[in-house]
Order: sequence, then C-alpha cells, then structure tokens
Amino acid sequence: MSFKDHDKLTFIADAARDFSARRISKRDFLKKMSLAGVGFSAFNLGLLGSTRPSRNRSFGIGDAAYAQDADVTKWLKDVSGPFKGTKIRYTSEATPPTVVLDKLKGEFTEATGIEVEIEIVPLEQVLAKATQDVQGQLGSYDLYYLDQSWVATFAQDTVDPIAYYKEKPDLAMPGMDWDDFSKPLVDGLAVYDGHWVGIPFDIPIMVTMYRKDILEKHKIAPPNTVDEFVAAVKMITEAEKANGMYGTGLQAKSGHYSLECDWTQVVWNNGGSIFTKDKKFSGNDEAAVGGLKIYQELLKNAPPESTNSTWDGQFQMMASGQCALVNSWDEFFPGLDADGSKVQGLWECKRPIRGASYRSPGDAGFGEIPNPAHQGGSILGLSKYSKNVDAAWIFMQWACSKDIMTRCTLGGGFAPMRISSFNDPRVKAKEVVGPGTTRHLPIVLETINNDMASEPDMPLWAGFSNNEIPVALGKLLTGQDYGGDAKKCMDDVAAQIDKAVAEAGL
Amino acid sequence: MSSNTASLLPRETASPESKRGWLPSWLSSEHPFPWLFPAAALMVVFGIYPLLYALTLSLYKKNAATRKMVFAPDHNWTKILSDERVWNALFNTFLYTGIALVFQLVLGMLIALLLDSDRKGYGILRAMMTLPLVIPPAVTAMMFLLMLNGSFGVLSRGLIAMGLLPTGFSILGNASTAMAGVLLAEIWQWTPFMVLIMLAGLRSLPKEPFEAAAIDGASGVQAFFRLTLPMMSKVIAIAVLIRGIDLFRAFDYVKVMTDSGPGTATETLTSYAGRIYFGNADFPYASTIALLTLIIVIVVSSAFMKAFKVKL
Amino acid sequence: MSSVNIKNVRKNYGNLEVVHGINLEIEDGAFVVLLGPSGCGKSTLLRMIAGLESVTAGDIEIAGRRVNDVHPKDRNIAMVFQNYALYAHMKVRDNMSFSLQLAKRPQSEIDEKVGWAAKILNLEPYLDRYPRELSGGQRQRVAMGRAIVRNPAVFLFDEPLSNLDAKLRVQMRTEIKELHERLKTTTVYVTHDQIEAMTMADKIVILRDGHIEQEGTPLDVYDRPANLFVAEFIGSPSMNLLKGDVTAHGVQLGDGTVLPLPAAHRARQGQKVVYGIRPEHLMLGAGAKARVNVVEPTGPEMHIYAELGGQEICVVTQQRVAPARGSAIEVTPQLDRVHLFDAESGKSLA
Amino acid sequence: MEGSRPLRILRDLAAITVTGLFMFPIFWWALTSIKPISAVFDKDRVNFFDFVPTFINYGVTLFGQSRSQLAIDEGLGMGVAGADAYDSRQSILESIIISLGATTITMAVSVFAAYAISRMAFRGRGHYLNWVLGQRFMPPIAILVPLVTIYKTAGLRDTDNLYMGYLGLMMIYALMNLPIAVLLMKSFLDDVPKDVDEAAMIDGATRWQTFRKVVLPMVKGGVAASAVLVFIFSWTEFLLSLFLTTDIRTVPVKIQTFVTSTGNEWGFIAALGTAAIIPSFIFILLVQKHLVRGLTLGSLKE
Repeated sequence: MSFKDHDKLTFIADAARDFSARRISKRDFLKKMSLAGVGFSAFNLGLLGSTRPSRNRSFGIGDAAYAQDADVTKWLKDVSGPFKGTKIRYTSEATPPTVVLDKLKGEFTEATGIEVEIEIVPLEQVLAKATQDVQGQLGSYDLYYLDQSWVATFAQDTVDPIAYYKEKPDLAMPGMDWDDFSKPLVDGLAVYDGHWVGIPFDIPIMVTMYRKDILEKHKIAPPNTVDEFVAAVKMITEAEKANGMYGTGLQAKSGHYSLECDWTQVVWNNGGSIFTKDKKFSGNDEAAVGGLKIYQELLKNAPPESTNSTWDGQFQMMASGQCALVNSWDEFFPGLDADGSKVQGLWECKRPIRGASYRSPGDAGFGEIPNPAHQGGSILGLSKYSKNVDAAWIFMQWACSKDIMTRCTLGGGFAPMRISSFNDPRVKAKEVVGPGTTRHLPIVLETINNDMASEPDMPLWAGFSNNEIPVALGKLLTGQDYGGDAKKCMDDVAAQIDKAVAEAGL
Repeated sequence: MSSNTASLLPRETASPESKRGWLPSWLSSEHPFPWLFPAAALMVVFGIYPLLYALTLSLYKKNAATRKMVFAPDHNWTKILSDERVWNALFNTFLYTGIALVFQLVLGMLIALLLDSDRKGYGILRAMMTLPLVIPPAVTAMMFLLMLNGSFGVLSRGLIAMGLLPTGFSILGNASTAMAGVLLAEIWQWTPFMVLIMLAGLRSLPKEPFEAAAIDGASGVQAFFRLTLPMMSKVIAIAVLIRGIDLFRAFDYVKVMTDSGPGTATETLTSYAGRIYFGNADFPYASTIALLTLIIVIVVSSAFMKAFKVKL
Repeated sequence: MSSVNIKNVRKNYGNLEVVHGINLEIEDGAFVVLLGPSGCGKSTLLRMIAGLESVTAGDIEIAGRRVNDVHPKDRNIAMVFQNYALYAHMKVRDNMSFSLQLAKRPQSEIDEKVGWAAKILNLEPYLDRYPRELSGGQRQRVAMGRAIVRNPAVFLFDEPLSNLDAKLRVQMRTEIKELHERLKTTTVYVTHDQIEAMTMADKIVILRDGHIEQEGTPLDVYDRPANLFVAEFIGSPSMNLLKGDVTAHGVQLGDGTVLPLPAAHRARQGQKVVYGIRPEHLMLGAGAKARVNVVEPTGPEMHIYAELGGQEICVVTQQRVAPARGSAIEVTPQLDRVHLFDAESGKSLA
Repeated sequence: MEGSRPLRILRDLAAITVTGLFMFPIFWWALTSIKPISAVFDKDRVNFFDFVPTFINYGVTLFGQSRSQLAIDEGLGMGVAGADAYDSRQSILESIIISLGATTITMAVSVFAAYAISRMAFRGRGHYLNWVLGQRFMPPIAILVPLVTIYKTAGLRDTDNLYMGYLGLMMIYALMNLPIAVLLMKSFLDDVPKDVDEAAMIDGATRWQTFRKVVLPMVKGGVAASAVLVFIFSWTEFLLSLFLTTDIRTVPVKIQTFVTSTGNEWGFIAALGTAAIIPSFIFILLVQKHLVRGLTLGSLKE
C-alpha cells in the first residue's frame, strides 16, 4: 500500500468517525468523501441518513444499508430468468457472515426469484450432513460450507469456481475481481491440488488478544513471543487469583475441534508440525510434545472450566473478565466491544505470538503450513451433485461479491475475505469501540498476510481433527489417561493415525 | 370365565348375508389382518427395512480417503472386538444405565409415595412434577451444561460455596466427575416419568389389603415392603424395562454436554457411534457399533423379560 | 319359528375339550335354563349359540337355519350379560336403541320401540341418564331393554342376576319371567343358582363337565333326579344321601340302621346304593334314631341337622320343635319320596 | 391412612420441597431467559435477581424482532448484530404441525393394532407385540444413514417436496412412538370388558362398528393420554429431525442454530427452551388424570 493510499484511508476513516460521532454534518462528510474519491451509491447513503442517532452510535449501519446496489440487481435480474422459482440450499455453521447473509439473502430472492435456504447447525453437524450428502451423492445441498480442515475431503465433490467462471461467461458476475481475494488466504484455504475447491467465505484467525488495563496494571508489555506470553499468563494468574481472574482461557473441550485448533497452534509455535514430509504423524516428536507441554502449563493458568469449553466458553471467559491474555479467534473481538459488555474497549489485539522458529512447509506433510496464526476459515463450494448448479452459482457469486462481503462484515465486524472490503470506508468508519467494531481488522489483515498457518490438506483430516486427536488430548488434559505424560498420549495418537493413513493408502 | 378366555370368532365369518361377501375374508373387519396391517407396514418400511440396510452397510469397509465402499463382511465386526473404545463405551453404557435406573427407580418410587395423596394441592404438585418431561432432551442438556459450568453455573457455584468442590471446579471437564454431571441431567429429566408410572401403579392398588394390614398392626414401612412392593412388582418390572431400553440408547445428553468426554470418560455406545458418524464419517463402522447396541439391548431385555416374567 | 337345535356340539380349546357332544332341542317360545356349577360348560354353550365362541364340531341351528358360521349380528338373537355390558358413553335411550340404529330403522320406529321397552321395564324416567347414574337393578333393566327392543328370535341370558343383591334378585327374577310370559320369545338362560332355575324355567338342563346330566321341567328334575349329581345339586337344603347296602328289609347303613324301601325298586339285594331322601320328606316320629347336632330355625320351618348311621342328615319340619344338641330324635322317610341310586354309577334306581 | 397432623404437615413440606427442587432448573432457565447476558456470565457471583430484566430474547425468538434494533433500544447486546435468523416462530409452527401429524398417525395405527391385540386371538399375537416393542430397541443413530438415503430415494426429503418432508418426519416419529402407544392403548382397551364388544356385536354391529361406536368412545381418555405422550416425544425429538430435514427445522433443531462460532446465544436458547415447554405442558394438564391411570400399562391386570 502506497503512502498516498494509506493517507487517503486514514482521511476517510477520520471523516467517517467524525460523522458518526455527529461532529460533522452529513453534507460535510459527503464532501470529504468525494474529495477522497469515494463515490456513494444512493443506497449506501441510507446508512448515513439514519433517523435514529442511536443507530449510528451502536452499529454505524442501519437496515437501509442493506439495500441492493442497482447494477448488481440488474445483473441478477438478467441472468436468473430460467431459474426463477428454484430453491437452493446449503448447510452452514452459524458464523457471523452466514448469519448476516441469511438476512441479506432476501434481496437476492427478490431480484432473482431464486429462494435460498441456509440450514444453520453447529460445525460438526455441518460436517456430518455434508458428508452424508456427498457419500450418497444425494444432491440435497447445492452449496457446501466447508471448513478449512475439510477442504481436501470435499475437493472431489465441488466445481472449481474459477474454471466455471470462465466456462459460463453468460453467468459470470461482472466485477468479481478474483484477485481481490487475499493471496495467502486463497492458498491456505481454497486451493487443493492446484485448483479452487470453493470461494473463501469466512476467515477467523488466531491473534493475540490482551486486556490493556490488566497488562498496564502489572506493567507487562503485550507479549510478542510464546515465552513472553507464558510468563505473562503465569504472572497474572498469580497476581489476580483473588479477583477470580486467570492468565488465560482455553478452548480445551475434549473431543472437540476447538481443542485440536489450540493444539496445532502450540505444536507449530514450538517448531513442530503435525505430519512430516514423508506423511508420518509427527505430533509425537520432541518439538510437538514440547508444545503440548506448554499447553499443559497454560491450562494450569486458565479457568478449570476450560477443559469443558469450546470457543463459546472461551469467549465467555474473556467477556466476563475471567482472563487477561488469549491467543485465539479474532471473531470474538466485536462481541467483546458490544454495549453492555463488562469489558467494552478493554481488549486489544495484536499479531499472534511467535515461537522461536517454525518448521518449513516443505518439511511438513500434506500441504501443512506451520505458522503463528491458525486459521479457521471456510469456503463456499459448488456441489457437483446439485440439480440447480447454475442457480446456486449465481447465488455463490453474489454472496462472495465485493458488496455483499463488505456488508456482511459491516453487519458483524468480523474479518472479510476481500482486500477491498478491508479498505472499504464503511468498514473503516467502524474502527471504534462499540458493537460490531472493526478496529481489530487492520491487525487481522496483517496477520493473514504474514502469519497465516494452515492445517494439513488431506481427506482424513476431518476425522482426525474431530475425533482421534482431540479425544486423546482430552484424556491427557483431564487426567483420564496417560498420567499427564504428553509423549505417551501423542505416541498413542501417532499409532492410530499412521495406521489409518496407511489403511487409506495415502 | 368369559373374560379370561379369548373370544374367537368363527374362522369363516363371511356370512351369506354379508354385503361384502366378495371381499376375501382376511380383509373383513372380523379378521385381525386389517387391524394389524398399518402398524406392521410402518414397522417394516420405516423400521425393519432401514435396519436391514444398516446391517448391509456394516458389511462394507469404507476407505476414508476415497470414500469407496468395499464388501468386507468381517472387517467392522472384527474391528469392534479389538477396539478398546468399544469396550470402554460398553462399560460406560452399563454404568450409565445402571446408575440412572437405580436413581430413577428409587426416587421415582419415593416421590410417587410422597405425592400419592388426594388432599388439596397434591394434584398441582403432581402436574408440576411432569414438567421436566416436556423439555427436549437436547435443551435439557444445554440447560445443565450452563448450570454445571464451573465458573458461571448455579449448581457448580452452589457446590463450591458449600465447600464440596474446589473453586472453579469443572464437573463436566473432569474425567472423574463428568459422568455424574451427565447423569444428573438424565435423572432430573426422567425421574418424573418413573413418578408417573409409579403413581399409576399406586393408584390402582386395591385398598383392602392395606386396611387389613393396618388392623393387623403393620407399620407404614412394613406395609410398603410387604404389600406395596410385591403388588407393584409388575409395574416396576415394566418401568425398568422401558426406561432401561431408553437409557441404553441415550444420546442427547452425552452428545451435548460432554461429547463423550473428557477423553472417553462418558463415551457410551451410541455416543461413540455418533463420534464415528459425525467426526470420521465412517458410516459402516458407526452402523456396526449402533447395531451392536441393538443386539445387546435385545439380549438383555429378553433375558430381563424372561427372568422377571414380564408380560406385556 | 325360532327353536334352537344343538346337535352333537363340541368345543375344544387347543387340546382341551370342554363341551363333549351336546344335543339339545329348545322349542319355540320355551324358557330353558342351563344350570350347573361353574366350569360345567353352560356359558360356553350359550356363547356358542350367540356366536361369540366358535363351534369345534356339531351344528347349531336357530329357527331351522344352521348358524355355525353366521356372525352374531346376523343370528337375530339378543343377549344379557352378567355385568350388563352397557355402553358407558351412551345414554340409556341410546343403549337401548343402538341395535335399531345399526339396523337403520326409521327414527319413529326406534322411538316407539324404546318407549315401549322403557314402559315395560319401568325405565321411562331414566332414558336420558348415563348407565353410571343408575342403580344395579336399573342397569340390569337397561340391559334387558336393549335385548327386547329388537324383538329377537332368541333371548340369551348369561347369569344376569348374579351381581344383584338377594332382594333385587328375587324381584328381577319375577320380572324376567313376566316378560317371557308376555313376549313368548324363546329364551336360553344360564345360571348356577338352582332357585332361579326352578322358578323361571320351562325346562331345566343340568350340565356337568361339558355333559348334560338331565333335562326336564323343574319339578321333573326335582322329583325325579336322574342321578346322584342332579339329586344333590337341585334342592336346598340338598337331599340327604346315605350310603348303604340293599337288604331284604331295606337299606342297611354302616352302623346297622335299616331304612325302609318302597315296594317297587330296581335294586338287587346286596347292591351298594345311595339312599336319597329330601329333608322335607323325613318325618319326625318313630323310626331310625339320629343324634341332633344343630337346629336352625328359618321362620317358616325348622332345619334340624343330625347324625344318622354315622352320616349327617337334615330334617325340615314345620313343627316348632327344638331338640337340644346331643338329644336323640327318630325319623321316618316318606316311602313314596325315597330315591335310590347305584353307588358306583350314581344312576337312579327308582 | 393419612397420619397425624404434624406428620401431615411434614409430608406437605417434603412434597413441596421435592417438587420445588425439580422445578428449580426450569425456574433458573426461565430466569436466564430474561437476564442480560452479562448477568448470566458473571465471574464473581451467581446472580439471582439483581439485574434489569430484558425481554429481548423473547422479542427476537418469538416475535421476530431484530436483535440489533432491540439491542439499540435497550442499550444491550453482544456478538453478531443484525440478523433475524433467530426468529423461531416458523420453527414452532413446524414443530406443532409435525408433532400433531405424528401423533395422529401414531394413534391411528396403534389404536387399530392394540384393538386387535386386546380383542382378537390370533396366531403370533405375542410375536407381534414383541416386534412392536422391538422398535423401541433401535438406537436412532443405527438407522440414520439408511434413512437419509431411503428418504431421498422415496422422495420423503423436504428438499424435494416440503410436504413430503413433513410426512417423512411424521412417519419416523410414528414408528418411534409406536411401542409406547400400542402398549398404552392395549392397557386401556384391556380395561373395557370384552362383554361390551360382544353385546355390541349381538346388537348387530360389525367389528368395525363395535370398535368405532362402542369401544373407541369408551377409551377416549386413554387415547388422549397416549396422544399427549406421543406428542411430547415428537416435540422433543432431536437427532432424526436434524438429519432428515433441511428446510424444516423443529424447535430442538432450531435451538442448535444458536450455537455459533462466536459463542452460544444463551439468551435465545433459554427463551426458546422456556417457551417450548408451554404447548406440551398445556396438553399434560388436560389429560393428567388419564395419564396417571394409563401408565400402569396393563400390568396390574391379569
């Protein structure tokens, strides 16, 4: 980004902030915007013209902001003729963009006559239902919402969007701008075996979040490395014990994918990897076990409920003031800043803590990328078995278009997929403390561009990451088995996984 | 006399006068067939056919990478024998069923005795007692998940305040206590069902023996053990059977509250099947485990029905 | 014509035969009582006539038509059950008119018939009540009303009075009899109560273990019981039955007492027999000596229980005598009332 | 045998205490549904009544209000803004339709079957009853995979035809509830003397007329009690509903929607969970007497 661009964005953001704080009038704001070269469609102005001042204060976006762009509407109307009345479906986790999209989809239906049913269920159930669909090639779902850990599993079941975009020029949405998707994100998330499995749709990523006030109180600088992080966590636990506060909070629920996410991160941060390049499980080598030991140490400095907590529990720990330092999903951030939150404005975020060194992707197996920022992204894939491929394709392009993605972000304050969304003035305008804040997004963008890690891309990974690994970890962390011996636990996992990999003939 | 001997109508009931003489006799309303057919059809189409399908499925081996299914009849069934988690789950299932049954039975009986009164207000108490039954188990599980949260849950905090648990202790996040936590939800929800069954039994007991016993000087406790229990034995046996079957297949509580965890501390046969199904998508193996559950339920409950002469 | 013919009818439950080839002719308009202890097959027989039990072998004919395979509804019969079997959810009126409604009779006819039956049975004030609001006797009448409105070929009664108290039973007995007198419908009536049988029947059929022991008019079976079973079963207090051997002078009991025999009898000398004499046919006065055990005054008569020849006897007399326990009395049988049965076969030797 | 006055009072107290203990989780849940989320997750104490009640959870789940708007109006709110995917009215409607439909189907087939079992002697009667009970042995997870495929082939998925989707779910619920319904109805029918059937048949009724005009009206209460239990079991079922439907979402499945990637919407879960108690409980109150009577399952008679 050139200095000039950066300057311009700052200018826009400042103006927007002033406007939402009612320091300047709407006319002045618009004038400044046009100075900055930002054109507003009549619809987008709606968000500024809110009649309720409180709406700006709270969300900076009113319902009018959801109105459809006229060009997009026209395109939708033009291409959807043959598909009027069809209904397309997919099943998804209740991630922020999905929830917002579920609301926005009405616009799409209005313009196209294509109905959209988004079946929202918890993540593992999304997996089970999608798996069932592809196993029987049922075609119940037209799109698949695919978590990054399942992308390889479903690679054979989806249509390559890039190829399809070229193949069907009459259905191609103008201005898709494929290059607008952040490159590391596409590589880490959407691409398997050289082609796109789907379009990136959501990118929660691990950043380091800390309680500014607590750290200041104990004169601790925000940690940059794992060692600093562990030391700070221990210190805070010790110092704040009486106040019911722990150093950190973890998503260590046995048998749950969240625990597996935490684990991969500590393994990578300690220079380990999950697989070696000869496709052997290496979670039991010295580096990985060392990482796990650090995690065991962290668990001692986290609320005991951590062992029964998924991301939900971890978020509640953060929101209720139970912990001060967390290396976890950036998605929590807007919620922490919500009105009524006890910790509004108290959390800050920074790029994730780093280990001393990282194993190079070349030394790891199955396309694994060890790095400081575990990503839990997901993509929308177009089902090969769908009976309404083209209708679904129109929706998918629309859902992943610049406008919609930006507006999804505006509705929830989570990280967008598109560079343009990160830089959208409406997004910038919300970089203030408050519900739906976007003030963490610059850090997230930096993290995506520099620190993004990726779990192995292999068909069996969905199973390992949801069953074998987190179950064994649960046994270890709650004292059911292995007597606290991390190595023993990981040897056990290694035996299971190596056997399964061999059996599958990978 | 007539009430004991089954009344059997003439076999060829299509009388000369019958207006529907052209119908085959087994289609007339005098023949049991038309009465039994709808339920039988339902069972065959929605029960037995899927079951046979599942049985077939269990004879296939699924390649986790390619998703190809290969016919390998012994693969899953031998795998089950050597799978430690199956044995652990089997143990947990019996533990879960046994403990829940004992608590539900004893509590159910005690509460039924307590609420079995015609005095004013007891009707309302009895109605309130049925409330837990109407909550979806998946929601009950969420409810207890929150109440048992070591940091925020009202039950955990209560126990901690009483000094029974260390600060912040996570009942569900601890291998030694998780089963108790799940059982708490199970027992809370289904004890009322037992209460209903027991109340039904108590209410249909004849009064005379109790009056006689009271005249003979039997205390309430003696009357309970000498009269109530023996006379209720059939009710109790049926209640144990029905509840036992349900408990053996219980899924929602474990799934939502601990997801078989921590580790495999609360993993039951059905929840293990669920993990294999949800997590690994190994449908054949999941089916095999579920079928094993079915086989055990059949064997155990048939043995129970024989042993206790349960007649439906 | 609505006679009932039962021809060699058998009934098996699995391997168990409970009715062993019964033949019985019931004439049109007759009131036949099937009498016997419980388990004798009388209810089964009645239910076979009704069509509620299948017939294993043999034929049942109603009005000359073989009805073995005819559905109960098509047999043109009506039945009154022991516990009334009223339709609890219907008013008395609907209970009574149910069969007519099923037969799709015009409403005017239904009203007329129900009104007629209600009048006969004194049920008019209760037509709009539910069975649960009626007394036992009233329920019984409803059950009968239900039967008579149809004007069936045959009435079947299955111990209809056994759930009533003694007084009501007597009253209902009369009512049923009256009803029969009035309607003259062929009636088959099952009971184990011999008084009912005696008072109501034109013909009594006594059954035991699935066999007919005897059939005849009430007085016939009372005065001329065909065998020991009937002799003992009919009459209350029941007939004195004394075991002994036939000698030239009469029947010699175990202790040597000899009871006189009428001139005409079919017993051989030395044959082991049972000497039967009804209590009311034993006269007090010179004769065989007996020792008094108990005296029961019933009001109209005195029942004296005493020991004769080591066997208990009962004497019924209208004399106001009350011999003390242990005292001796002497009794003489009325010779023309003496019954003699073969001890082995139980058959009458009179 | 009610005992002396102090004993009676003691018993009353015990009865109230025990019932109260069983009511507590529901009370707590209802309380949670009107708490601001910060009062639910309070690290320092258990918050009983010290909060400003909020009806935002009910507004969103039951009245289709926008959470963002409510949050603004009340100055509350956390997490994701602006979605109305939490409006659960459709789910409640769908749950009611499916539960009522399933109850109707279940009762229809099971009353017929129970009548034959109770009234007719036929060979294999015992086997038939065992097969019926056997349906309850089956862990739903065993037939989940086959059912999804079978339903797809048979067109019973709501993805192909919404109405067939309803029907499909009703049918599987009917199967699931068949054992309990048949056992209960058999018990109620066994209570009606067989004489009544016989009287009706002699009165000129066919089996069918006997059943419909005489026996069925006499077991109305039993039918109602069994139907309520079937309704409850259908209303609360989760696993089958989750996998057999896509567009249709019963209440227990809808509640799973509130488990999100940024945290569970505990307020919504509590609100919908509390509200979901009401329909079934009303039914329970209506048939309570029969329910208590009916659950003897015929076992006391012989």
